[in-house]
Amino acid sequence: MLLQMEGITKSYGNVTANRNVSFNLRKGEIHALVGENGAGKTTLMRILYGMESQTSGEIKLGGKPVSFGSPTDAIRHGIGMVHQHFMLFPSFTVAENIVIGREPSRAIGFDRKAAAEETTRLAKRFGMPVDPWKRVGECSLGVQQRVEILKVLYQGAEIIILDEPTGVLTPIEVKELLAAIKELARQGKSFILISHKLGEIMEVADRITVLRDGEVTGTVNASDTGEEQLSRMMVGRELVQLGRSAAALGEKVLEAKGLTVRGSKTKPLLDGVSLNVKAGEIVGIAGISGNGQSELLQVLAGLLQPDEGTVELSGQDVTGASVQRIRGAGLAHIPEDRYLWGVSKEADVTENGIMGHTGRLSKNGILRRGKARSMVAEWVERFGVKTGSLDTKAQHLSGGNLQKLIVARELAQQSPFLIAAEPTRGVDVGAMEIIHAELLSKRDRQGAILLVSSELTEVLKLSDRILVMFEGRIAGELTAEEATEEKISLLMAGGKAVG
Amino acid sequence: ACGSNSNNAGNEGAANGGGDDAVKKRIALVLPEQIGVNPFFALMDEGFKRAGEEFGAEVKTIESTDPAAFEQNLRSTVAENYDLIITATFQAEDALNKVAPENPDKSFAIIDTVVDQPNVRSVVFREHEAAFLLGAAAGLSTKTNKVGAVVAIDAPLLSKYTKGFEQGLKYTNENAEFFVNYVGNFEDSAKGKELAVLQHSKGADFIAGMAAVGDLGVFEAAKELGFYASGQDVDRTELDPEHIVLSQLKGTDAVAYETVKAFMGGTFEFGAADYGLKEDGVGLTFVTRESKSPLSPFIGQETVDKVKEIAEDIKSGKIEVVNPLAQ
Amino acid sequence: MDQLFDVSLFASALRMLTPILLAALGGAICARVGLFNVGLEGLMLIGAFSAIVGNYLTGSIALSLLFAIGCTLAFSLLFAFMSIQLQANVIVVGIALNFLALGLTTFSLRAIFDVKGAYYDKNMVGLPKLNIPVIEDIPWLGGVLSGHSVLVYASILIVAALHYYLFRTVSGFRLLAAGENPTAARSLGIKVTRIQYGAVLLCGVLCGLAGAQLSLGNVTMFTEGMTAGRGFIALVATMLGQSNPLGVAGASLLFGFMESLSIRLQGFAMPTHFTLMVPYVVTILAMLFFKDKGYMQEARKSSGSSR
Amino acid sequence: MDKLGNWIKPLLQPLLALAAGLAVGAVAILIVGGSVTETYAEMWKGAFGNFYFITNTLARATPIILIGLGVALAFRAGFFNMGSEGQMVLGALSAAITAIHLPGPGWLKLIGAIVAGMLAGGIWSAFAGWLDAKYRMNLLITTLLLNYIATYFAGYIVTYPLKDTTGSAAMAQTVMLDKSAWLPKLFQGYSLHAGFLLAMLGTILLYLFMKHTVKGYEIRMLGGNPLFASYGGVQRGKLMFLSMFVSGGLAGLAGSVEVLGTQYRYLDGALTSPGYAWSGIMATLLAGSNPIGTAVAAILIAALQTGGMGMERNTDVPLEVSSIIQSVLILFVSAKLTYSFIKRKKAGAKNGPAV
Ligand SMILES: Nc1ncnc2c1ncn2[C@@H]1O[C@H](COP(=O)(O)OP(=O)(O)OP(=O)(O)O)[C@@H](O)[C@H]1O
Ligand SMILES: Nc1ncnc2c1ncn2[C@@H]1O[C@H](COP(=O)(O)OP(=O)(O)OP(=O)(O)O)[C@@H](O)[C@H]1O
Ligand SMILES: [Mg+2]
Ligand SMILES: [Mg+2]
Repeated sequence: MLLQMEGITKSYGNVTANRNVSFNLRKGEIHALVGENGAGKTTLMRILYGMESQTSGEIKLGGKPVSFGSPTDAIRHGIGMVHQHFMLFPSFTVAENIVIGREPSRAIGFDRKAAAEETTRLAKRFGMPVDPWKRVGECSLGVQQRVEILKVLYQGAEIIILDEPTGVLTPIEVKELLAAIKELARQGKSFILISHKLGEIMEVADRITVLRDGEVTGTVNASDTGEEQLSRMMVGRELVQLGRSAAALGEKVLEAKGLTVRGSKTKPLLDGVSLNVKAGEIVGIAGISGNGQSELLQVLAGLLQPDEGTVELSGQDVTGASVQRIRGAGLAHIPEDRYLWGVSKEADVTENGIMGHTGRLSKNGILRRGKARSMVAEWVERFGVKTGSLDTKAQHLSGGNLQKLIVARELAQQSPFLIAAEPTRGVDVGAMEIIHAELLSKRDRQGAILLVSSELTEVLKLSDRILVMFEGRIAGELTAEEATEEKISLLMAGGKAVG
Repeated sequence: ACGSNSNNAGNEGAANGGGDDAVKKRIALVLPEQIGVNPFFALMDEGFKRAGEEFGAEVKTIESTDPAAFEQNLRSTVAENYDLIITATFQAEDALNKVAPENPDKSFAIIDTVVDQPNVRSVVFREHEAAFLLGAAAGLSTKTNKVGAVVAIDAPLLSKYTKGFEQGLKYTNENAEFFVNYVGNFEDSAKGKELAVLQHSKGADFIAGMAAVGDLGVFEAAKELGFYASGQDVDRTELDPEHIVLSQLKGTDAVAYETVKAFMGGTFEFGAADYGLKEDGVGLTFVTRESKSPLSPFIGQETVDKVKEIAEDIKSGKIEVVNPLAQ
Repeated sequence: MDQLFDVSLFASALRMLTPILLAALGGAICARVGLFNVGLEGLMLIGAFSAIVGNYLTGSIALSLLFAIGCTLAFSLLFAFMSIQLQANVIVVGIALNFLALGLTTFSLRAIFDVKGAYYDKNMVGLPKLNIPVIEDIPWLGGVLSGHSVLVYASILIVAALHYYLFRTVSGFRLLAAGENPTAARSLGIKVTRIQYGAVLLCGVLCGLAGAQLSLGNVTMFTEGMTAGRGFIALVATMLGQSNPLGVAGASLLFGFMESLSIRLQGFAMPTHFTLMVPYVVTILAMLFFKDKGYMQEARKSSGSSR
Repeated sequence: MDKLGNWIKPLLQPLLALAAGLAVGAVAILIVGGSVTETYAEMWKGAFGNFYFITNTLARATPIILIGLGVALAFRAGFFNMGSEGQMVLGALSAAITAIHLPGPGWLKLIGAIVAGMLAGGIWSAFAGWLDAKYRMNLLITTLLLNYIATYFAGYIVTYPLKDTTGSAAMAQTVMLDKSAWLPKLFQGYSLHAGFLLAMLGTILLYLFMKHTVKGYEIRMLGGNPLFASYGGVQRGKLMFLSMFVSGGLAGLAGSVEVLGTQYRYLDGALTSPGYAWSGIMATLLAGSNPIGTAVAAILIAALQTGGMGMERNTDVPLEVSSIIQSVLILFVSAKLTYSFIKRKKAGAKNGPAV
């Protein structure tokens, strides 16, 4: 046994994040760690990586007890971690990001050329191609993820912890990453993989440990289990399979024509995109991230001015209108990046909850705080948002719980049109189930929903119609019936529609 | 005390104090600024303290950081019941104009500006007369026919110096060119030096420092580049007689001393008095007062003699120096 | 116009900009590690004062420079301790240190020299002036470039050295990393706190030199509050130069030049108040060409994407 | 035991800071050979000794509070307004000019002057906001630079076109305002004037505004995360204008009440040399931009300053000692001492057995 964690308990005040957790890892193994949001996965890994110290329990490496005071200690013992949130330096180059901490040098000088060569060598050896001179901030998320892993490998890690590495990757990027992990495991590296996506876990993992409320519910071999069993172990109950009723189409709620955003690059970011969404349908947009989805959403939401084209919402021309007017015309919006657009981290749950609702919650410009609180309290209850209180700052909520709050906030708008961008990113299966059900029920109540997701299964599961974006254009349209993962993937990669 | 329109209630302050002999008279000097390097205040303080010692008064000097603080300090001394409260400069005018009428049975004195209140004695200087002499000396001495002045800020108060200087300069040397530059504040000696360097580069061989702390920068430039400079208020030639060749004088010490003396001696009068060349309240080194430093050959005895004559003419009223503030 | 743009204008600009440049470089280093140092004014003032004290105590220029550096180091250590260790708001610390420096120097002026306002001794020797062999004989250039105090030349070297340090060395690279993403840097075992301390102390050294240039280079005396707002100008130069040594040098140059020019403009029938405004107006105009990142990017950075 | 702990905890930090400040001050006092107890007694008397000194302190706090409130509002909206000094100066100048030239009865002059002062400060401040919105100029730099421009401009106005030629004419100042346009003193013979009531009113209004109005909510969100705010339909440009305008308006009001309630004219340098602007910014930062906290911090800072003056008046200890105490105290108040203290305790509890 390469690594043993025995009886690990970790308490934060009166919250116990890990309770008597035992976990072990074999050499060359891919060991998945699953569980609901807040189950204690990240905490356990932070303990292993020396970022937190356990309240009690023991860690043994190669049979010998070890204790890490800091990540540096862990790195020295061959443990590397790719964090749930990127730990990168966006303005630095790929090579710089990889070698940082152990830079090749000549005298006091930083030998950037050697760093680049080393990076290229490493990339080749582990089959993860990168451009060493490119700034990380300009790289796609998939490449950024690759950089994170290369960095850990460069540090000489034998045990690699990946905390939700596929959360933001496109299907193709996910495939590449999983392939790379498998290859590395074959070469003798050991992996601990945290993910909410049971499909990919079943694909790569050798063993799976399930956590629930800080405790281990079991460790199973991947070959002996299935997604249903895992879900049950995580949630503690059966999940219902959602059925989708046939669409009852109504009027066109959204009509966009010829939207173009030039940006500063030579190629336009958005190139003559036209689409419409009718009442009672969910239109899904699939595509590799960076192909104009973000720009499209920002234009529709009034956060970006299009250079050309028109947008009509509920019969009103809202081209270039302010966010306020567009929201007034009937828009709700689950943003793709919750920390960037969706919340103010320093503000509390109530304050984050009432954004966009202040009109209804005020009289003569005076905010009715009591009413606001009871409104938000109701959402917290209905969506099972785990929060200390309504006065907890948003930054102290886990991402999944924050997402539930945002979804609740936007659904409560009761608007005719909803943009749902990555509505379940980083959210556990239980919460995902709630969110999906809510979206479908909105559709059934004649809501028009534009769904953007990098999660193909999600797009396939929810959409009545699927548009695929490639290089700022709509590369193809498929109905729910004709769409398959293969067809969509082909369109996403720039191929022609085949059906 | 010439030209003062004496007030009947003149000796009230002294009389009041005389009631209880056991208690020493308490006199406060409340200054609107900090004394700092400002020789104007430093001298005043010195004269004030000396008088206090000599005439057996309990004296207290209070400095203020800013105008708001000054009014508070002034009011505090009233509250703390001083027998005489002396203050100074135009900066004290407003506050005194408020405080004096509110406390009609208190005695006040103000130096360097006039406050027209029945219980205030005002003493002012005619600096423009001394500046005239300085300008006249500069006009006679300059070889390049270019002289300069480095001035603290572009404010009316300082025009008494620049305009007086200019009048004197033109009086003795019709063709002389006069450069004026402003530092922008009272403390930046580095900038004072830059300005002096600049004026020297334009040909000035005599530069008058009128910039408070900035003067030190002028002196340093004079030493480095070998031109001549003058100082203010006290005899600055002592610093570097070779380059600092003149100093325009202002007898704030004498005024403070005299005020305390009059109060203690019972000759204190309310009303206004001004001190110019005639009263020896202002002056110029070598001309109205001897200096410990040797006279620079740049100035020369001949010039000194001529300027002495001019001084006499001013005293006698033959030459009329225009007070720019009175215009 | 000849009168405006002559040799002495450029020479004067060079002298004026040196203290600003040195302090601004210090500010830039601090900014690079995420500490916005509003205390440059105070640090510079301490430097100016202690240089004079050092000179008074030792009579040696080298020792007085060292003394000035030592004192500003101690002072910047206080800044570092308060803002890094005790997590105080950096701007509050900066402002408080400015007050403290003013109080302390004035107080010590009285305690050490028993004078108020200024200490001036005509026998005190300032920083040596260097005449550069070949350049001094070139007609125009010689007048501009030659004959300045050692620190004027040193500041130019420091710009180059700092540029090299930040962008070419390992240690500089880590400093940039610690500023760009401290959490990530920490997770890689980079001693962020130690780097921040180092940066603040380096800033202290530079401000010490800036102060020494002011009190022993530009003039040879100390006067109360003699920095006269130069620390804040340095702060502006830091921001305008985007904390890049070369950029900071450019911004300081602009400022020094404009200040010298504004002095000269006093002769040209413009009220003094307006000529004194010139450097600030021009700086604002210059900002038209140095666009800020804009709030979107700022926010993106500070809100941190959930990726 | 626990109750006592809870009660003491919030006071621990300021008390520690006070102790540190006084300790450092004591060293300085001893260096110049003063008596520590006597000096501190004088300092206390100078700040709060009797009714006279208390009102004195509050009078000095008045402009600091108003500036602090303005800065707090801008900070909350995410804008670092360092331009209070210029805004205050222009406000004061405009108030003075209006009070002098506006025809009509005294109350009209007074109100006109206050409005003009707030408008001038507000416009100057909003100008910086406009430069940011339109040309993406860093607000922090522009506001700093605009200070210099404003003070030189005001200096020019009172040195040349609007110079007071009555009295000795030696000062760069406007003529004295008509008595009818003076802000009334709150107590006869005391320096505290009605401006203090305005400051108190401003504090309460700002507190209520930030906490209970939609605009206040939007401003806080804008400061927290501007992208979130614009996503939610908050109009950044408009709100920036509004908050910068009000922020500068409060600084302008500070200048106006100084002119109308204390100096009765605009006097060049009278507002800049006391460093009101920096004191106000400091009060805001100390209080974490909370309006009520800002007012309290402003009074504390003012008390240190008036106390210092009292000390200088009645002892031989130089005034600088008070500024040393002031800065040390502020340094320690701003430090997160309790933060690290509590954290350390927690860490202890985590590792050791529960007590
Ligand atoms: N620093 C902390 N202080 C207090 N409580 C904490 C802290 N870190 C984690 N917790 C608590 O520990 C619990 C487990 O958190 P952890 O991050 O391990 O969850 P997770 O399984 O990684 O969840 P997710 O799937 O959302 O990533 C959370 O419910 C949280 O309340
Ligand atoms: N200061 C804190 N106080 C209390 N809890 C905290 C604190 N910081 C973090 N946590 C907890 O730590 C956990 C991890 O936080 P993190 O931001 O990594 O969530 P997350 O893993 O992204 O969640 P999700 O998987 O749902 O996206 C969360 O459960 C959060 O509640
Ligand atoms: Mg996690
Ligand atoms: Mg997560």
